This record gives sequence, C-alpha cells and structure tokens, in this order.
Amino acid sequence: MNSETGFDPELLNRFPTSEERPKGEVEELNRIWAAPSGWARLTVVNNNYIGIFYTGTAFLFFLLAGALALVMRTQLALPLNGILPQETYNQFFTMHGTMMMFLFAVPMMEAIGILLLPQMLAARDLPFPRLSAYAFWAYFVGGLSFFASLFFGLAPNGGWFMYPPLTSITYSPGINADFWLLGIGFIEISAIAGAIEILVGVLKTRAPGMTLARMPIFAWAMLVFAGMIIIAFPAVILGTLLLEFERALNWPFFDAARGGDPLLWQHLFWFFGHPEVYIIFLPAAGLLSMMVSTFARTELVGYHLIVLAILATAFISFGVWAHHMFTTGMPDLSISFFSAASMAVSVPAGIQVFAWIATFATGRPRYNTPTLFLLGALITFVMGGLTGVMVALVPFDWQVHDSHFIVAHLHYVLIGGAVFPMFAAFYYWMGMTSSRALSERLGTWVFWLMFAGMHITFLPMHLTGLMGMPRRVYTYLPESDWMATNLISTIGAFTLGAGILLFLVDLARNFRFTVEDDAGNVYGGGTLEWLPTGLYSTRSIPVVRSRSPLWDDPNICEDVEKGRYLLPNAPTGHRETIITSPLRAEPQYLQIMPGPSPWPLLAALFTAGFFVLLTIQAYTPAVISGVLTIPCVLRWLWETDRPVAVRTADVGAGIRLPTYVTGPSTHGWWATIILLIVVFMIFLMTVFSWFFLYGIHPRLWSAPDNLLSLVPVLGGYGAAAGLLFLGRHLLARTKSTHWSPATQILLAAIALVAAFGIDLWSWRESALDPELSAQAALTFAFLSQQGLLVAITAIMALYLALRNARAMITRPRNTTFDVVFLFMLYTAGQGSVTAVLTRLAPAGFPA
Amino acid sequence: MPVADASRGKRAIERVGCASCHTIPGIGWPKGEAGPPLHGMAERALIAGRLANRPGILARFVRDAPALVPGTTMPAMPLSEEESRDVAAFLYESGK
Amino acid sequence: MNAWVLLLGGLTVWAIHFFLLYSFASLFPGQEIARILTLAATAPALAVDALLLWAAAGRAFQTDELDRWVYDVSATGAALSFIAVIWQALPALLV
Amino acid sequence: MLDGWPPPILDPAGPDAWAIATLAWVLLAMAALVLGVVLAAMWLALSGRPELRARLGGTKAIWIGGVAFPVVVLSLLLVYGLSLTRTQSAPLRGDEMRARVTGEMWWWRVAYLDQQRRPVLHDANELHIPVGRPVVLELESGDVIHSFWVPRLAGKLDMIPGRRNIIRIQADQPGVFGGQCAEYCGGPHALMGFVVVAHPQQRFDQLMRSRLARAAAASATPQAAQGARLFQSSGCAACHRIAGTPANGLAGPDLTFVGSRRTLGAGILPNNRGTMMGWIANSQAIKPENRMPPYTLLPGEDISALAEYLEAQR
Repeated sequence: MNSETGFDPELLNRFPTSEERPKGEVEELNRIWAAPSGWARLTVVNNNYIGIFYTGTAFLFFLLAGALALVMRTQLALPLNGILPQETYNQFFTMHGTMMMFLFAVPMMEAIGILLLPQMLAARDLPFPRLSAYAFWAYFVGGLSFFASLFFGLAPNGGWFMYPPLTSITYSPGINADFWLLGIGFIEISAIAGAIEILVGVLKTRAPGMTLARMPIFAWAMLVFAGMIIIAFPAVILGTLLLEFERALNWPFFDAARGGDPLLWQHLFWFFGHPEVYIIFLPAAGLLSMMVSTFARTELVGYHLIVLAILATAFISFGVWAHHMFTTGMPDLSISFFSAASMAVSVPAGIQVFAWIATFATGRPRYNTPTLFLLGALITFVMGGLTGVMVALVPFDWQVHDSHFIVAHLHYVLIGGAVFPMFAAFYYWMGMTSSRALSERLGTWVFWLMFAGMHITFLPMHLTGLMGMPRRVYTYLPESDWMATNLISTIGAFTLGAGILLFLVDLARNFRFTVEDDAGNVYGGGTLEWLPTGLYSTRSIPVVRSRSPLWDDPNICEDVEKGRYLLPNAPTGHRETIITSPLRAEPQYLQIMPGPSPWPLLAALFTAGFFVLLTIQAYTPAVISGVLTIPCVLRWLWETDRPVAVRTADVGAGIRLPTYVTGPSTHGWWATIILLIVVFMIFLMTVFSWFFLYGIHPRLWSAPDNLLSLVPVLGGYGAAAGLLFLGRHLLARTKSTHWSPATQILLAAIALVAAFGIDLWSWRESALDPELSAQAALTFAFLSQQGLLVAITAIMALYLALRNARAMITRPRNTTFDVVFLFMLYTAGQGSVTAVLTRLAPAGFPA
Repeated sequence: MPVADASRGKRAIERVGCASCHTIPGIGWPKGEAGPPLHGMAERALIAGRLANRPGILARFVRDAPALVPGTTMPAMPLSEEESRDVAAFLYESGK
Repeated sequence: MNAWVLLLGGLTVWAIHFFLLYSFASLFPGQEIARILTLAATAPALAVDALLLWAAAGRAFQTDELDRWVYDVSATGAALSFIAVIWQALPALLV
Repeated sequence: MLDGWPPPILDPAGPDAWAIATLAWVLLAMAALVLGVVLAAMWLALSGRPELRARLGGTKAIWIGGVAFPVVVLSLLLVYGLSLTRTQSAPLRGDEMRARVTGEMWWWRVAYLDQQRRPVLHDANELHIPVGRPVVLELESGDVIHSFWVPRLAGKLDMIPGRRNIIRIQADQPGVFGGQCAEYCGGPHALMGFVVVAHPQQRFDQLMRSRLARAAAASATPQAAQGARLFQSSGCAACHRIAGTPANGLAGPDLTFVGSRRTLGAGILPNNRGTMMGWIANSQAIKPENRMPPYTLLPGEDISALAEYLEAQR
C-alpha cells in the first residue's frame, strides 16, 4: 500500500488492541466534552447540539414558508378570489421562494451535515466547532428578523430573484428590497462559514483508513456541496453588494441609461442560482444513497459511478446558469451552449437513479417509512428531471418559461430531490438524536398524504402552464379557463399540508432529544454514525477498512466502545480529534479543539444586529454593532492556536502524534486557503462584471487619467509582500526578540494601507464619478472590496502583534502567523491586479 | 321563459365588468368604488333610492338604468334581457 | 499523476471548453468566427479527454485499492466529458 | 372535456407556435417513455423475478440505463431542439410588417412602423395584424423588465431596459389572441394583459387606412364636446394623447382609438360605458398601484361625459 504522508499504514494493523484500558478514561472524556447547562447551554458548540438546533430552525422555516404557500394556494383556488390583496400576495410569494431557498434548503443541508458528518467520519467534532456555532446563531437571529419583516408589511416583494430595475430604488423605494439584500447577506456569510467547516471536516478529520474510496457517499456529497457553495455563493454575494450599492449610493451597475445593464444581475444571480439547485439536491442524493444501501441490505452498486456523478453534477451545473435567460434575447449560439450543458447535467442524475435501482435489484429490499419516502423521492425527482430536459430545449422554453409549467417543474425537482429525501432522513436518522424512533404506522400515513398531495398539487399545474398562466400572478380572470386545474392544485396543497401536520404529531409524540442513550440503529445501517456514542462522540476512533465497517466487522461496536481503537482517552486533557490526510486518511496530528464559549454567540448577535439595523436605516447603532463584532471574534480566536504542554501524545497502540503542527497540512491553513478562494471568486465575478459591462456599452467607457499613480500603488503592495516574506524569514531565524517578525507584519500592514490610500485618493481626484457611469461605479466597487480586505489585514496585524507581545507566537513557525501571512499576501496581490485592471483594461480596448 | 340563474348571472357580471364600479359580494375582484356597494340587495326597499326593489325592475335597471332613472350616472350595460334577469338573481342571492 | 488531477481531469476539460465557448460567443456575437473558434477549441478538448481515458484505462491493473479506484473514476469522468464536449460543440454546427 | 382544452400552447395559430407545439408533443412522449422505463426498472428491481433482478443488479445496468439510454435520447432531442432554434430565429426577410411594443408598468405601448421603421400610428394594449403575414415586433421597455407572450402565436421574449429585442409572430387564421406579461414586473403584474387581433389582409388594410386618416384629421365628435373639454380641464390630457386634439400626454396609453379596443385596463375588463366610467372614477380599486390617479371627486355627469367622449375615439 502506498503512503501519502510518510505514515506507515502497517501501524494501523495494531488495532483493535487487546489490552484493557485503564479505568476513569470515559469519565474524563465526559468531563471534558460536557455541555454547559442552564442558560449557558446557549454557549454550547458540540456538533450534536448545534446540529440539532440548526436542523430544527431550518425545519421551522420550512413550516413557515409552507404556511405562506397554503395561503397563496387558497387565493389561487378560484379566479378573482379576494383572500390576499395584491401587495401582500407579492410579498408572500417573494418570501416563500426566498425562505425555501435561503432559509430552509441550504441551511437544512448544512445542518444535517453538521449533525451527521462527525459521526459518519468518526471524528470527535468538526474542526471549527465555534465557527459552526457562529454560523448557526447568525442564521437563527438573522432568519427570524428577516421573517418578521412580513408582519410589518416590509417584506420584500420583488420575487426571490429580485431582478433590477424592478428592485432598484426608483421602482422599489421602500426598505422592503433592502431587507432581502441585507437579510440574504448574512445568510450567505453563515452558509460560507458552514461550507468551510464541512470542507475541512471531510478532507481532514476522517477516521484513519477511510480513504476517498471508502468515504460514505453522504460525505462525498457534502464535500462537493461545500465546494460548490465556495464557488457559487460569491456570485450572489457580489450581486447583492452591487445592488445595495446602487440603491444606497446611486452607483449605476444595472441602470442601462448610465452604462449598466439589468442582465448583469441575471448573470450573477443565476451563476449562483442554478448551482444552488444542485447544492440542495446533492446532499439529499447523498442521503438517498446511504439509505438505499441500508434498505437493500447490500453495498451500493456503482459507488465510483455515483461519486463521479456527484462531481460531474457539480462541474456541469456551473454551465447551465443562462438557461434561466433563454427569453432575454441572448445570441442563439450562446443560449444553445447552455441548452447543451443542460442536457449534459441530466446524465449524472440518470447514473444515480440507475445506481439506486441496481442496488435494489442486488439486495433484499425492505419496506418501511424511509423506503417509502425514498421511492417517492425517486419517482418525483425523475418526473421533475424529465420536465427539466423539456425546458432545456430552447424553443420549448420560449413557450413555458415563467409560466406555471416552470412552477410545477421546480417543485417536482425540489420536493422530489430534497424534501422527500429529507423526510426519509428524518425517519432514518431520528434514532441518532432521539431516545425514541418515530412511528412507522404514522409515518406511512405521513408519506401517502404528502406523496398524493404533492402530485395532486403539481401534476395539473403543468397543464395550467400550458394553458398560458404566468407565474407570480396574484389572481386570474374567470374567462381564462384556469380555474379547474388551480382548484385541484389547491386541494393537493392542503393534502400535502395535512401530511406535514401529521408528521408534527409524530414528532411531538416520539421525538425526545438526547445525545447519549439514543434509540440507535433502528434500520441496521453499516456506516460509522451508528457506532455507540456519548457526548464525546465515539469512545475511540476506529480504523476503517471498508465502506460499511459495521457490516463487515461484527465486533467493531464493542471494540470501539471498549477503547480498543485510536484516541480512547484525552491525552492532552483538552477536547481533541485526529487530523488525517485528505486522500488516504493517514493520521497526521492531534487537533486541540476549543470548547464552549459565549463569544461566537455574541459575535453572531452583533453581526445579525449590524445587518438588521442597517436595513432599518439605524446607521449609528449598526456601525456600533458591526464594530463590536470584531472584539468578539478576536476574543473567540484568542484561545485557539495554543500549543499544549504535551508535545506528542500516544493515541493508542504506541502510535504518537504531534499536538501542534504548522504549515500546509494544518486545518487552519486549509480553512484560510478556502476563505481566500471565496474572496477571489468575489473578485473574479467583479472582473467578469467589468468586462461584461464594457462589452455592452464600450462607447461609454473612457481611459482613466491617473496612470502615474500606478507606480506608488504597486510599489506599496510590492513592499508589503517583501516585508511579509522578511517577517516569515525572521520568525524562523531570530530566537529572542519578540518584536522583529511582528514588526515586519505591522510595517507590511502600513504599506498595504498606504498603497490602498493612494489608489483611492487617485480615483477620487480623477474625473470619474461613480454616480455617473458604470465604469466608475465598478472601479469603486473594486476599491470597496480592497478597502475591506486592507481593513481586515490591519486588524489581523494588530492581533498578531498583541499575541506576539504575549509570547504566543511559536517558533520557527506559527499557525496564526501563517494565516495572517497568507491573507496579507493575497490582499497585496488582489490590490495590484485591481490597480492595473482599473487603469489599463479600458484603455487597452479600442473605444 | 327560462328561470333566472344566479350562476349565469355571475358570469355575466364578470363579463361586462359591473364590479369595476360596485363592490359586489361574491365577486373577489375588482372591488370598484365608483358606485355604491351592492351588499344586502335582498333586504333593500329601493333601487337607486327611488325604484321599488322588485326582481323585474332590478333586471331592467341593470340593463338600462338611464331609461328608468333619468340623469343617473349608471350607464346602460350591454346585457340581454335574459342575462339581466340572471344578474338580478345573482345580486339577490349573493347579497343576502 | 496526482490523484486530484485524475479525479477531476475529464470534468475540468469540459469546464475549460465550456467557458471558452461562452467567451467566443460573447466576444463575437452573431459572427462566423465564433463557430470556427468553437470547433477549433473542441478538437484539443476531445484529444485531452481521449488521452485521459487511455491513460486511465492503461493503468487499471493497479494493486492499491485507492489508486485503482481513482483510475476508475478518472476513466468514467473522461468518457462523460467526451460526450458532453461533443454536445457542447453541436450548436456550432446546427444553430 | 376540461374547459380550455386544447391549451393555447398545444393549440397553435401560427407557424412558429406550430413548430413548438410539435416539439412539445414529442417531448411529452419522450417524458412518458422515459418515466415508463424508469418505473418498469424500479418495479423489476424491487419485485421482479430473480433472474431479471440479477440482470439489473450490476454496474452494467447503470451504464446501459443511466448512461447509454439517456445519451441516445438526449442526443436526438438536442439535435432536434438546436435545429428548431435555428429555424425559429431565421433572418428577417425585410418585407414583414413592423411594429414596436414597449412594456410599461403595467400596460403596453404600441406603435405601428412604416418600412423605414418610423412610427406612423400609436395605440396601446392591442395589436392588429394581417393573417398569413409575418409581423416583426421590436420589443422595448419603458421602465422594468416585462415579457411579451401571446402563446398561440409564438414563444415569449423579454423587454429589457436599454435593449431592443426582436420577435416574429404570425397568425394563420383570423381571430383574437390573448397574451399576458410573463416576467414579474411588480404590483399588478397579474393584470397586464394584451390582445392581438388578426384580420384578413383586406380588412386589415382597410382598418389601417381608416386609422391613418383618423390620426391625421381633427377630432370630430361634437356630441361629446363636453367630454372633450373635460378631457383637457380635468388633467387627462397631461398623460394621454388623442391624435388630432391638443391632448398630447405620453405617460399613459394613447387613447386615439380607445373606443374600438376590446378591453380596458390592459386586457382585464371588457370595454363598455360602465367599465369605462368605473375605470375613470377609481381605477385604483380595480388595478391597485396602477399609475392613473383616482378621480373620485369628479361628478357623475362628468365621468359619464368623459366616457361618452372616449367611446367615440375609434
């Protein structure tokens, strides 16, 4: 067997060990991993708590958004019905779509990931538990205040994709649209925080021996899911930023009269928006794969095909965004490329469907509630996929685009591809977090009501669309013949609602939250989440030798519980888990994990406060709240990245792992790189916007008059980079002086601030006015991003200096130092590209 | 003579757009505010303040108001005799 | 070859090819040159996919479980990419 | 049979809509076929005979069912779809009738263009076209994004500020074809309808001749002189234009031919004296948020006179 890190894989053959473990280890683990009680429970960070809070909140938003749908269906039951006035209806459908996509679907998948992944990978927790807590609380507070806007008539009413110019200040003067933009703003932050957590978690905290080829499919799905968030969300982050700039500062990104273009928003939105559908579907498909295997009582057939299908879906989904724009009059050749890609993306879906069918054919399928839900999901999703193929053909889409046919299609895909799998998962994994399983008898009813309701609602809706009923209409005229199908749809919607109500009854009767004595492996799954667990997850971390360890090794549960595998105790006396290598999961080091803390909670509250206060235009409190976030985050980080007294620890069978590691193998390094990819994607999207708008109105662009300022700006950024390398060099070299490496970092920060200051000043002096042209507006959008990066690096430099002064910077290398180094180096790079691009690109093209 | 049919009356009301001036019970949209609302038609003593509220008169009134009440702002509506009886039937039924 | 390159190689070819095509169609809207460039970009993309397929198929006799698996995924990815690249180029001939 | 069968998309009245309707039937058949295959495979996998299950239970089945089968079906569809895309956007011949339709919140501005593409007649919410002749529409927007869609004649195309999109429609039979804005445009988006009326060529030419004459002549409706005065004095003329009169406002629909329109309020109300009066008196109660203010203070006789005057504009 090959090795990836130099770790000898033979060492793992020492497990399971045979000698008795000393007494008191379990008590010690319980003490270390104990969750605070009473009000302090709010400061908990363990994934089994945060995961369930998160799942519960996402489900709450599902119920709320579903309730809105029922009211809307009542309004549409009859022509000229007067249940909802026009304005309220417009708010309802906007909120329904926005909440289902942003507050339910993506967070729900992240929540299930946070809940299940550490158990599936047999890690003690995800690598950044406090980040999970922060992501959850920001989402919880932000989501609830977003929903509350409905009660004040301030809810957004521009549709969930918020096309400008309808959402510009001219046509949406109220703060309703700002609620959407800022509300979505921190949900994006929360989603990205979660994605970083999941990416690093799946790549770095798998149980030893769990190579990429042995990972549970759900982990694969979540890995790709998180990767897609990293690539896709920046587009919508930039979109919301630009639209908010346009609304607040009158910078014309989307105003055709001043060189902007409404279609730019559509490109940015759908570059996020279409992958979003797969971001929701892939984790659900991962859950389905896991369950299919259990219910067929056999290994998944075509595991490598499914993995490839997941990867292919992720790639191709980035080539289909413009199929939402077939009717915008884009050139035929362009839209045909998107049509072809939309065809291609259905092949991986076909692979997964047939892999599930093949698995059923191989095994001995059993019928129970989760099986019903997953078969229902399969049928429904296939139907949605088929209408998806239909609308992928451009001429057909010209007819049905924005009609109720699309409403039917997207609900088939999302309910079949996410909601039914989610309910299957609820029934299947309930035993992990509840001391009682859900009722099979009620579950069957829940399924049939939901399944029948879903199809009664949405099957006739295809016809409604073919009859010419557009979407997003609050009423229709009696002479339109749309009444019969609409009435049927409404009856179906209430049937579906009844099914969900019955599920709530089941939940109330049987769900009893627990982290210790849960109902367990009710359906007989073969993956690691069904190992016996306590507060600390598994007693010891098993060596993984196949894809279904519990099926292949009947003793594994007992061996794990008796501590015969890795890390049966807490050698450093802190919370800890094993960090492994990304390909072959070879043990690399012991990560010391932070415990409960109020600071992520406070940081989340202040972050949410910042956005909400900004929305209601309480600017001073907003700024205060925003500034208060910073010390909270720094305080939460302060306790991390500290070497412990024990340099290396025995993790069992005489294998010793270091407790402090620096450089590219660390989880901190990975997280920083991923964060920088997010920042870079936002930048890249801005560059795209730049060339896109230039291509639309080249005549409106002019060569800037501040070419000479390029010299000091580039000089400053160059100096910063030089100082950074010098600082790193000094850190490795000098032994005594506390200040010299930190001084270089501080100087580098000053150079960054100076370079940015000169850049900004030269633009303010120039003739370009950001209110008058899209070119200038985009230039200032570039500068705003750079300004934010420079401000963050300044704070980072001060933080580093402070830690250095307290002698917390280890030598020859240090993780905090590495993180700051990477971030600052990137900032210098992006600043240089910004300076060159904004000055030279328009001049390089013929006007 | 066929019996007046309230449901046909409703369709006629929707077709000619009575609700663009009157809020009519049973008609969700529009809820016009140019003329008086037509709630409680069955209990009213008078039509337009001066005609006896009887089905035949109401039917004639909705069809050609200026002929019965010279100077009224309500115009003649494009309804057949049969339709006007249906409309009257609907107004009595829905406005109970 | 690096495992990640193998795992993602075919799909990356598709992605590069797609974004090239999109750029050509955007830079030269409605012009014949966009079609020609599209076809010109398709040939090397198909060649790389074929190369990947060949490389992966040739090493199917790996003894290491993970390596063998990576080559399996790689070959499938290259095959899928091959079909998708052909589809991607069809508009240049048909539209 | 269900009201409204066949649905407009499957009941085409022009060549482009025909082609798409045919495609739609092919696609529906494809969807039924594939769904049938998947359901059959599922049924076999769950409760088929053991030897059949064994055949379904390997990677080979995935390659056949999940890769080869979709690739064949999708390749055929893609070639069909792409070829159709090309025919639907065939270059213009140059002799088509031309008109410009501009989406406004929440109505449609219509201008008939001559061969030099200059506007010669203005109207709103209704377009008259000759049967059997292609009509090229220049689609523009006056404010936000709208989408022009008359399902029985062609697919839809968006109207985007700062851009001009070109769509070709054609009716092969006389008739009235309804349409509606298909891109959510805020407020009463639901109430933004449109009517295309197709006439035989001869009648169409007649109509255009009489309209051109009407547009050139001064208004000749003495019996409605009171209405004409009110139209100026009440402020109607600030937003509405009536050719041949001093009324020259451009913010609202052109009312030169309003009396002959089939609908009021952009395709939502029948056009008669009663609805005209109701609309003038308080259109906000009918179509909330529309840009016309309510005239609740105007006495009934005045509204009546205005309605009479407007009825005569045809």
